[in-house]
Amino acid sequence: LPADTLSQPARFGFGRAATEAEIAAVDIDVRPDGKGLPKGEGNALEGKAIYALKCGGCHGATGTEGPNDRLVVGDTTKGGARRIKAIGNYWPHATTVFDYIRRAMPFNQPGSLTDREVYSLTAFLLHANGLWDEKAVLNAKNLPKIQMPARDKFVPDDRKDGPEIR
Amino acid sequence: LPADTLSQPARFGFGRAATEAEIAAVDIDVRPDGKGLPKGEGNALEGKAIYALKCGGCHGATGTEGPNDRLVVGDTTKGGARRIKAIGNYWPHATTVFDYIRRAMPFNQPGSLTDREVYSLTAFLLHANGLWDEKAVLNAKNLPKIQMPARDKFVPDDRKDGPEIR
Amino acid sequence: ASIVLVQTASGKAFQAALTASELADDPTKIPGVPPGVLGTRSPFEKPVKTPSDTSSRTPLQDLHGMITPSDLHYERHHGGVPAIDPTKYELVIHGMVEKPMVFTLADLKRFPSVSRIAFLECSGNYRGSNDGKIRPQEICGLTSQSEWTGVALSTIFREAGVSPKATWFLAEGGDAAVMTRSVPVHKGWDDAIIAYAQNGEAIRPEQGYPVRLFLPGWEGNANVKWLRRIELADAPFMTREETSKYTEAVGGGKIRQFSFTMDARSIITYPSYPAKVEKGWIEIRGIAWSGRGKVSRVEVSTDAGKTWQIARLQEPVLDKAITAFRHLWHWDGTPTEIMSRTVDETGYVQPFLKQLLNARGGNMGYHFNPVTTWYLQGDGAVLFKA
Amino acid sequence: ASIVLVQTASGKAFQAALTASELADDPTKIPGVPPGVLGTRSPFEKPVKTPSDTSSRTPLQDLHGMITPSDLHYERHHGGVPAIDPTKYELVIHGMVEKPMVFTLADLKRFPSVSRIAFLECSGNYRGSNDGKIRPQEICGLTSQSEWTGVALSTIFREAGVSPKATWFLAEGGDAAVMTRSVPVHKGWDDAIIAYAQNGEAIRPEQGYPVRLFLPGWEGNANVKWLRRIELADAPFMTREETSKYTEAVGGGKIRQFSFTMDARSIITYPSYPAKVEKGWIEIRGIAWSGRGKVSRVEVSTDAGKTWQIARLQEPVLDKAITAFRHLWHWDGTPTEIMSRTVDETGYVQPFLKQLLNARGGNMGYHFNPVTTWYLQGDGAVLFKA
Ligand code: HEC
Ligand code: HEC
Ligand SMILES: [Ca+2]
Ligand SMILES: [Ca+2]
Ligand SMILES: [Ca+2]
Ligand SMILES: [Ca+2]
Ligand SMILES: [Ca+2]
Ligand SMILES: [Ca+2]
Ligand SMILES: [Co+2]
Ligand SMILES: [Co+2]
Repeated sequence: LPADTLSQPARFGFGRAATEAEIAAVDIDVRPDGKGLPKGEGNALEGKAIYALKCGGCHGATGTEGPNDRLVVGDTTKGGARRIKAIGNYWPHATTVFDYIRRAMPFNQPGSLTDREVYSLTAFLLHANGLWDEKAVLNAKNLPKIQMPARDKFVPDDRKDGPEIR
Repeated sequence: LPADTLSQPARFGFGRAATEAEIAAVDIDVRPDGKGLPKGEGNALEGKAIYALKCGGCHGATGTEGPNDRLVVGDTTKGGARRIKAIGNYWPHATTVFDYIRRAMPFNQPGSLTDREVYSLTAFLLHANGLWDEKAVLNAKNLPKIQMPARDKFVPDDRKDGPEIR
Repeated sequence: ASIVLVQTASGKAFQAALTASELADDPTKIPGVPPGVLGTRSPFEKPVKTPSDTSSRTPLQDLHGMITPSDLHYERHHGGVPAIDPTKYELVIHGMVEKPMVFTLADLKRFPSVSRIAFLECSGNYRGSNDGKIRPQEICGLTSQSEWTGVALSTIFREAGVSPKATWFLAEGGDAAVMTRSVPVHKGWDDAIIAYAQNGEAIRPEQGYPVRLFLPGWEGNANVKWLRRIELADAPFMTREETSKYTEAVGGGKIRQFSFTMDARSIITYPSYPAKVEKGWIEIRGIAWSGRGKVSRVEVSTDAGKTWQIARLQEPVLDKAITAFRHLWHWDGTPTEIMSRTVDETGYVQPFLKQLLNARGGNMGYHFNPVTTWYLQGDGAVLFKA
Repeated sequence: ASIVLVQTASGKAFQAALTASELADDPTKIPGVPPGVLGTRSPFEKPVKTPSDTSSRTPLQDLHGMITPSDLHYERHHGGVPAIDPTKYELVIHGMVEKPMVFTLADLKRFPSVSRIAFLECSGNYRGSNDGKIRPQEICGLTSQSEWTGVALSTIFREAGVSPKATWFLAEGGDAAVMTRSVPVHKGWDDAIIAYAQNGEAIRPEQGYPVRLFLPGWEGNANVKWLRRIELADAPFMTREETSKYTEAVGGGKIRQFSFTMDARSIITYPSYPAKVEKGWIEIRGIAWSGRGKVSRVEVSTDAGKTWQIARLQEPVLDKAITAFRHLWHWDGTPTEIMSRTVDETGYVQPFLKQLLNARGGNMGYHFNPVTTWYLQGDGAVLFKA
């Protein structure tokens, strides 16, 4: 055995302790249980206006037209329904909508939205998918409780080593 | 065993036969026994003039001054004699002088010399190293016979696998 | 190449007398370019990736062996390639740890380091074609291989004191997408690397400069680039990339999630479209890999799958690494189909497209690794068949 | 890296309101560069070779792992780098063969191919320094490692029908030096490669594009680049490069010739000049190689050679290949000397400079592979000692 594996220390002492402020500055994720959601609130009506201004150009007037990702399920009676993967039929957690919009949208101005804007856009998109009331206030308390239609569709990876094809 | 190692053919049939002319066009080497030396001849007096014109600028007026490789042993009484590696004290075969000059010199115009020029330059450099008569004609017959002082210094590699340092 | 011993007395006159095209004909007569600070690529060689808005594909059919030149490594990003100043770079680790910490790039480089040659592959790495005019680059060019060097994530876990109760961690990038993926903690204890070097030099910007997460054998997206933060937790974070994306319908209305491992795969890269071959001996060449471990065998069929023969594997065959395979074959000119399939050390056999569709309720999507079949026409042209 | 959630209603206004330096501070707020046809090197990373008139040295101290990026592969040439049109390229094989032949580049690529990762090293790869201010790049930067792919020379020998009486062959380059070396035929039957690829892509011009001879473990000069001709014979040709050059005085007035094998060697690349280190844990890193086969062991001393410890070798340890080694050490700040030595699988132990001088009658020259000692000052500065 090489000599140095014997002398590996429990800790090397490189790096430094992170301060709470440092962590807070980057700790922007939002979990399914709502952990990470900021204070504040928003609503679909406000969201609708912001959407029209900042989002519709890429996702379509009603969130179904594109050119970029379809956000709203919309009419599934027309062909291609199987390929529609929108918030209302494919997203298992409402918190992900908030998290993703805040970190990554609008695509050309990522990270530019206020928390109120993000709450309102989330409320609007949930409403457009038939999952939230147009006038209700969305906040850290009620957002995680929204039941998403796709929730029970998700199953963990069951592929294993070996010959089985899955 | 992979299946294809069984079916390796004796020949693949890729490439084509080389013609004698094709070989002759590239077969420019000269061997210690003189094989490869072209017809023709040269002499040191002619070589001296060509040297002054085309070589001296890089190897010095007498072949000892540089700036590039020292070609002539010259005065070894002054310090650094041990580091002098010139034609007269380090080259085991006279044929190499012809071969190398023809393929690679002058450095800025490689491959530009006629065979007569190369014979003459070889004669001149051998003469300058005290190994050839200034007026004698050098040709394919006598060049390989020149006894080079360094000939017996060369020994084959005797390093072996294992702990011995050589 | 041929050398002409021109009869002239003056070197200078000689060179001036030659035309430019004659000069180019005989490089033995012109001093070449002197040594430089950086090597170059021959102007006659122009390997290129094929970029879209979101990805760029490695020209597999133009490559040899197992290493991908770094500038030909495939790209897939969700907010473009950020420009990161390495002196300002910091990695934060927090959440279920004894001691939340910040590491500079210099800090990371001080820890014991580890190197390994391993593939990286996007789990969305499949395309077909109806007219057959599609190259390996389009079919599965979202895979590449490098030698990666960095610090084992387990070393960083120990330094921060990861709680034994932590089961998942969030890896977050510093790009415009602030890319996030949840990764099981066990992968961190197993073989994950916080990588800062690729093929000997600093990781390229497109691959995560200055620091990326590298998860040997796991789908590309989870190998978060431009890594800025690791948060330990006791559940996955359910980010957009592990819910809306990088999940696949598997039939019965179910969607498979956290499907990290890349299934075993291979492709014949020669002969492949658009190459044209001649009758006679042909060395069939390709690459094979598995996210589960070593490639144990590659089988090649030259009769449309009726019989299979074992290809030669180029040593060293490494864990979770692209392995070059070769199979010598004598083609009599009869139209046929050629194909390859990998068997990995766990016994997984690369499936046909039909088997995959059957197993997944008729769905295509991520983790689609079917056998690629090439149709060899009588005239030597090669077309993608399935 | 830190993210600031700026309070503003308009995306456009927001970006305009930021100054350029603030933007640079937070790449998460600006879309990055889209995917491209070729990857790039970070503008913050500028590894460079150090060129002289005749060579250019690999920055070993800046590299990680075992692969050398192709544009950082060392250079040594005798007539500059020729520009060769691959469609005009031909390789002639003649002399003691049944059938003298000509191969185009396309012909060569049709033969069964072989790949291997192996080092290449100039046998003149040694420099020292009086003031200690010399980097691994200067000391022994004339070594590099690539994955080489090509056709086994034995395959070409069989195709041309090399006579059983042939004992040497001349390898000739198509550069301005028309470089020539005599090589024993047995190396051709053993493991020589006619190589056309390097690290996955076509060989770079500086390394012999389109085709070079590759002789695993043998001195760089004999690995003739831009190979245009092979002539089989029953004696060596005694070219200038194997008489006037690439021979070494070994004492007793004798000069060693045809010394092909590169002796085992190693160097600590970290810490090395000009790095400065801190007290505490240091991972000593370096590379080791042997032209005789695999590195079997690297020993590291941190007490000026009094005691030696066995370093970890990075797998895979390959035949005639650079192997990364690492040794974890706790430095208390006392000035000391650190050094490494390779032991290869034949039992050869990398010697000290004094041993080499003793064995060679006090001469230095080609094949000089002494242990490199670094002096570690109390302030953490590192200087070359011997
Ligand atoms: C300039 C174009 C553009 C604008 C403006 C834009 N988006 Fe997007 N959006 C995209 C693109 C492109 C993606 C896909 C990104 C990816 O896959 O990495 C996307 C993805 C999304 C997704 C995820 C979709 C899915 O199915 O996974 C959501 C939600 C979203 N955008 C919401 C918004 C909202 C809300 C706004 C306005 C505040 C917005 N977008 C503005 C281009 C845009
Ligand atoms: C522009 C500079 C230049 C000119 C002109 C030049 N040489 Fe050279 N010569 C060199 C260089 C540089 C080398 C070393 C090349 C190498 O090592 O690859 C060399 C090497 C040599 C050598 C080998 C020396 C040794 O010790 O190995 C000989 C012989 C030689 N030259 C002869 C000639 C002759 C004869 C001419 C004129 C016809 C000539 N040179 C003109 C630069 C020049
Ligand atoms: Ca968090
Ligand atoms: Ca969608
Ligand atoms: Ca962002
Ligand atoms: Ca000959
Ligand atoms: Ca000399
Ligand atoms: Ca020449
Ligand atoms: Co997956
Ligand atoms: Co030698």
